[in-house]
Amino acid sequence: MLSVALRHRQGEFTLDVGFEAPPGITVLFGRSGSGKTTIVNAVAGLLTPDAGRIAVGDSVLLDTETGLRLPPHRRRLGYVFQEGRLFPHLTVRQNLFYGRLFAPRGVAAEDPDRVIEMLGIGPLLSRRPGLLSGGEKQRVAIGRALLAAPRLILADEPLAALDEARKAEILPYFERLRDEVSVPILYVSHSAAEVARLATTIVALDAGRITRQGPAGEVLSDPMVLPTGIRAAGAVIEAKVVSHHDDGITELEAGGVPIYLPQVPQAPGQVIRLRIAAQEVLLAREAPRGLSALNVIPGVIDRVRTGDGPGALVSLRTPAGPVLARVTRRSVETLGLAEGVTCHAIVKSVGIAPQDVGRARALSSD
Amino acid sequence: MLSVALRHRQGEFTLDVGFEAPPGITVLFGRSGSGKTTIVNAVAGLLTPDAGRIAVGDSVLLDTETGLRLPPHRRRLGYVFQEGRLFPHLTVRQNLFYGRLFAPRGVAAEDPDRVIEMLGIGPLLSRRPGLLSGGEKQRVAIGRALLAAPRLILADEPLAALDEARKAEILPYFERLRDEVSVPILYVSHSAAEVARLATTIVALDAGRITRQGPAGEVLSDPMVLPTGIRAAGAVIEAKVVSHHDDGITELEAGGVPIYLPQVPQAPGQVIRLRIAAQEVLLAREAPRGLSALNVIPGVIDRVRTGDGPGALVSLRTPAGPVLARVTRRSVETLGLAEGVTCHAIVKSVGIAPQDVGRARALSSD
Amino acid sequence: ETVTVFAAASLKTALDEIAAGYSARMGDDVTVSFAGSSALARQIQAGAPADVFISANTDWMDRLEAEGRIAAGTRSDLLGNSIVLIAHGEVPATDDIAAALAQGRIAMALVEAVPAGIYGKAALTHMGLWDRVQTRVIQADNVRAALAFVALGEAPRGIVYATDAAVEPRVSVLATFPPDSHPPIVYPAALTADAGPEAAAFLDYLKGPEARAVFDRLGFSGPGD
Amino acid sequence: MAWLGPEEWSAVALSLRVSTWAMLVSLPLGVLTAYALARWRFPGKQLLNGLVHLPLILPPVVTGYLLLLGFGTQGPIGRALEKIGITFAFHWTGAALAAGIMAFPLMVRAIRLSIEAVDPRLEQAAATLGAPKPWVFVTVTLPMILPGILAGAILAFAKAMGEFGATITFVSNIPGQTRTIPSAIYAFLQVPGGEGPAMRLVVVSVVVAMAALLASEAISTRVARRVAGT
Amino acid sequence: MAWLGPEEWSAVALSLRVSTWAMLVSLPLGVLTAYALARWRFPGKQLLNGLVHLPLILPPVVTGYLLLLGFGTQGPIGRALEKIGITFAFHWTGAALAAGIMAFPLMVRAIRLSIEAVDPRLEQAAATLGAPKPWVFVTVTLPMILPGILAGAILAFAKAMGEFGATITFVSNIPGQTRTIPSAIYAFLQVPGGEGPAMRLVVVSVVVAMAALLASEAISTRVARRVAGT
Ligand SMILES: Nc1ncnc2c1ncn2[C@@H]1O[C@H](COP(=O)(O)OP(=O)(O)OP(=O)(O)O)[C@@H](O)[C@H]1O
Ligand SMILES: Nc1ncnc2c1ncn2[C@@H]1O[C@H](COP(=O)(O)OP(=O)(O)OP(=O)(O)O)[C@@H](O)[C@H]1O
Ligand code: MOO
Ligand SMILES: [Mg+2]
Ligand SMILES: [Mg+2]
Repeated sequence: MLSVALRHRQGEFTLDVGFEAPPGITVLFGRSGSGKTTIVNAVAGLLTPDAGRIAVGDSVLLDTETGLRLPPHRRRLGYVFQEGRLFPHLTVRQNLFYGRLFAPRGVAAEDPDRVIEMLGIGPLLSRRPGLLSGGEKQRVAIGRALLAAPRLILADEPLAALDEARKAEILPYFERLRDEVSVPILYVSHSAAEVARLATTIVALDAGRITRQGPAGEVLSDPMVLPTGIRAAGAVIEAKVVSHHDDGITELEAGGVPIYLPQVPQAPGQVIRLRIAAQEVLLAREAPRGLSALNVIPGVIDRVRTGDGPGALVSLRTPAGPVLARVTRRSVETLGLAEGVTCHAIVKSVGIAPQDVGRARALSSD
Repeated sequence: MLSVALRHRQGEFTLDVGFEAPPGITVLFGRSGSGKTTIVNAVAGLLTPDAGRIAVGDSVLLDTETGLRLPPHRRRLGYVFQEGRLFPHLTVRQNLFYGRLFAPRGVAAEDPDRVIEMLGIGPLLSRRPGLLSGGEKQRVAIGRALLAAPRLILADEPLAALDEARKAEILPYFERLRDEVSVPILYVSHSAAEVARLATTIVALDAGRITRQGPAGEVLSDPMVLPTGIRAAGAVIEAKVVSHHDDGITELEAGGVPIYLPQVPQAPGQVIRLRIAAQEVLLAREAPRGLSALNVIPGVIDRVRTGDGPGALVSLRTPAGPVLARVTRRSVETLGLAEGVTCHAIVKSVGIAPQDVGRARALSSD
Repeated sequence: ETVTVFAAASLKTALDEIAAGYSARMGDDVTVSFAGSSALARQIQAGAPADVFISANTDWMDRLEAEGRIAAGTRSDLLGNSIVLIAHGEVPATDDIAAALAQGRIAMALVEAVPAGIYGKAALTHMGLWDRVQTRVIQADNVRAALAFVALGEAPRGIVYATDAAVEPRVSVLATFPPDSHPPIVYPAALTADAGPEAAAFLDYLKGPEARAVFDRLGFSGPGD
Repeated sequence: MAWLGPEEWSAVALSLRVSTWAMLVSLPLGVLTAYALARWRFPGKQLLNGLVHLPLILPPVVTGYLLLLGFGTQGPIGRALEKIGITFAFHWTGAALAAGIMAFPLMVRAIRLSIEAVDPRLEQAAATLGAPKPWVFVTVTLPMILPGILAGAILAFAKAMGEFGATITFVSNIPGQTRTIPSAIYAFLQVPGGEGPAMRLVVVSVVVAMAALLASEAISTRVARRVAGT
Repeated sequence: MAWLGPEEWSAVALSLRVSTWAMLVSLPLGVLTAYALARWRFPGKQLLNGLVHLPLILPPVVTGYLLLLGFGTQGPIGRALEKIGITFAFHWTGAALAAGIMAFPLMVRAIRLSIEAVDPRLEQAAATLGAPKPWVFVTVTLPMILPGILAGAILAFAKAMGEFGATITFVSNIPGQTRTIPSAIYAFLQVPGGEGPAMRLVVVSVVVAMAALLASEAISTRVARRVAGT
């Protein structure tokens, strides 16, 4: 459990935050310049804030009142930087084991073989970082942080420098980290998809202040928490794998509602989380027939929000969980969508982007 | 008109291409390592190919048979590099006017005021590149290339280093370039959205060879031209603006079919091009009712392609033009989708991503 | 009307004073370039604009004469000097040079290359002492530097010109080497092959009484003494 | 500084002149050599590199001697230059030549490093904008390596202020003409009681060279920031 | 090389020993100084910077004289060191000291530049992985600046091979003990006809120093490639 309380001024910018990060992945979410890196650097000890207190469990890392300030190398945190920052003169293996040299004896560290296997970097061990692809670099950086036996992992937009394909390649490793490794993670992102897929807890920042914090499910389904624009809106639901069909479709079940997805890797019985982007959802008053969409989720409208634009955001309560739909104001009128109205959310199975299909645990553990 | 014929080996890689780039934007499209940068560098003169001929209109830039090889500075091409490559020691103004110093007298160059206005960089003129944002840098780089009075503009993934928001900010400038400036453009990209929005002509590359080339409308609507993965599939249609409604919806018309979009900036009567991503399209046998989707386009199935996966790609002929839909194999069976079957393509208005709404001219000019 | 003189560096004090006197008397300017005799001789070989050359050493003058670089018949031995054994600090004079050199470092100029060192080595060899003291000799690149070693106490003994010892208060003269123990110490002077007429006047002045008085005061002997 | 006599002042003035010229004249050649070593490939490149470093390796007396052999009035180069009216022998210009040559390796090293730090892709960009090679150099490379040039120049100046062995061997020690501060110090050290004036000259020399060095550090930082485009 | 006499061989052997030790011993101090100048902020930094450059600016004779005053048997430092069994005066170690000090500014400049080129964010990364400062230096900074250290060291070696003025003034010219190649060359050049043997030594000296320089360029390139992580 990480607890952070900070006040810091740099130039025009003032940071004033306080939050707690329970086990799992806590995502710091907010637009550019909102102070995310500043917080992470303060936790890592690379920056000394004007005032504040930072503690991991019982160990206090910083307390400006008592004048305590552990230097970075005594904080035992694994920092995964945006640009990797691998040591170019060392091989991948040497990079990975770098932190081990300094880890206190007797501290239970991750098993290197397991970490290497988990990150799929076995074949790279004797290579040098200069010739790795961006995605490989970041996987090594994650491994390096993990093997330093950290009490906490910090990751500052670890995927931002990667293209879409690389992002998709790395995201599952963070999920495995969250699900298989007991170390809590403080993760900076401004991608809604990343947040939805990874976060256990969300801390939303704006201009140096926290605008909302709480468990991921709650925060994400609140259509007002959209620091990066309305197009990112979406809801997260949990579903259990029921069976894999022969035609490559996996059947899942969420609150009794069947959900069909193109094949997912999880075995029947496992629970996964899905992000359904609001703009992928169509609404129909009657159950539609003869449509190529496989998923139809019945629900009751909770709230309809309209603004100045032509769009409207409709929240539904469904047996599967909250679902958001982004429609036009014209449709709201034509279909008579209003609070309490029963209707059907139609989601094409392929409308659930693969990077939005994550492995669950985070939500269920709140 | 640029004509290129090249053969070149570097290491394991062999390039062997020949193509012509008519006026407008010719996009070199292909996965990483397919040889796009190699071609552009050969055109720019930064690399001398083993054999080949390159000409812009009547002027031959390179002809290995006659031994002719103009040095880069005598080719009069404007190269927009991925990383901008602005001169850090010069102000934005000095960067912009750098090429002018060397442009031959009497050559009709763009009007600087117009270029500066078009790119929206007036307020930056006296600043230095070091403090510009990534998007601003690229706009200046475009202006710098333009003001050198080039016969041809080369752009090698000019948006790749930018995040989504920045990309969206720059794309319109390339459209204006295509539509308002008479210089032909050779543009490298591996983003399907960029290609759909910008290309007049497409040259698709794979492993050093051209797999398909032709006018953008044709190439993009061929579901087999998907060098970057099936998820990028989509069709491009042209539509004329009919009117702007009060509730923020713009009505368009394509081949007699009404299309509704959230407000677009074009005036009634103008023609714009829309990319409809295949995965945003639902198919229904009967015209649906009571649905929040505003756009329903009737059509006839042209072809259904299935592979090993759970998905299928359906091509429709519609009065509005070709439309692609990505559905599941299961839906193909359930709905009985097959060649010659009549059905309806359902597109949520918001399903047309704003970066896929472009200004037309390219398609109509082929 | 400028006379350019190339002179061994050890003559600086004397020549600065004499040149000033000459200029005051005769109106002609005298410019003196002080450096090691070897450097100066090579420069004259290479066509340096020197009118007068005063060497600390007959070898280099011989060499220039043989090459026809000096005006025939103008060479003469201008000055003489003697070499002395010196000690750091106040030490009474002694007759027993061997005993005085029994131990400790002995500072000298380069014994194969620099005149003062060559004379010193010759004298020690003549007295049968060289083999015994050889390993304790520290050699400086010029005689002034050897003097400095003794003055600073880095070497308890040293062999330098009498003229150097006379003006350094931190050393005392233990003994003077007998003139027959080494080749005669002379400073030959001559006009160079392309010297102007004023140069002859200055060379004459150097041999005249006013200059002689300065040389005597600084401890130089006459050429024949 | 009333405590410096006219002879000493003359040495100080001469040293400043000699060092300034040594620095200014060798600068273009230094930049060219550094550029060739950093960017070009040609046969004999390592030879050129060795040659440039020679004055650093040789005892200064030897350098001076070689200069005397080559550039003296009897030397082949000296005679050729004499014909077109250029004299180095026993002239302050010769002192500048000696100082310049001794300082050359330091200058070239500093400039070479700064050239190697320039991104060649910026030079390519300039070429695509129509700039011929010489213009690319003048408008892009040169401004970007200014801090390195400055550092190299000042280092050369400082080194020139201290050069002695090659100078006295090549052009002798003629007051007002070739008696620079170090030569004057040498002459003073030959004289009993000359340590006083010698040390005064040392102080002047150190103050001048230090001031130049510190100024160059300060300017370099500022120019570097400007060149970084911020 | 049968054409070198035993005396000359002894000078060559001594010069190699002196230059090697000068280089090796000054290296740690050079790295430390360069690091301090590149990375630390402290009062008197510019003073230290000036001090380091002093041997470049001063005539070598003056440096030698100052060394004699400080490190001679009568000098305060010399006397203190004598007590703990370290002698510089008139000993080959003194020649190494003189050569090391004369070469120090060159070494420090080369290393400093390479340190300034190291991305401090890599050092931060090492700290977050638990490495205390000295370890960060040894495991990250040091390997990355190896090319610069190598260049600085070889440059210092070459310079040490050519050092004359400060050496002879400080430790004189004792055959087998302090008579380095340049001292021997100087002695030869003092006598008529000595040019021949002098030039033979010049050739040896140049060959050795050039070989070192060229080797360092080659190794630097290779190490630089390795350090770049490719
Ligand atoms: N060294 C500094 N001096 C002054 N202001 C700074 C400094 N570093 C950052 N800032 C400012 O502090 C604010 C917060 O910066 P921070 O890097 O924490 O933002 P961020 O949320 O990480 O942004 P991004 O998403 O772009 O990484 C910004 O306004 C930034 O300009
Ligand atoms: N200098 C070189 N030497 C040897 N091979 C090279 C060189 N430069 C590029 N290649 C190879 O040539 C091929 C084509 O490279 P090119 O840069 O043209 O690809 P690209 O299509 O621009 O890729 P990307 O989308 O990643 O920019 C690649 O296989 C690359 O590895
Ligand atoms: O002054 Mo000297 O040069 O003793 O020989
Ligand atoms: Mg940040
Ligand atoms: Mg490329």
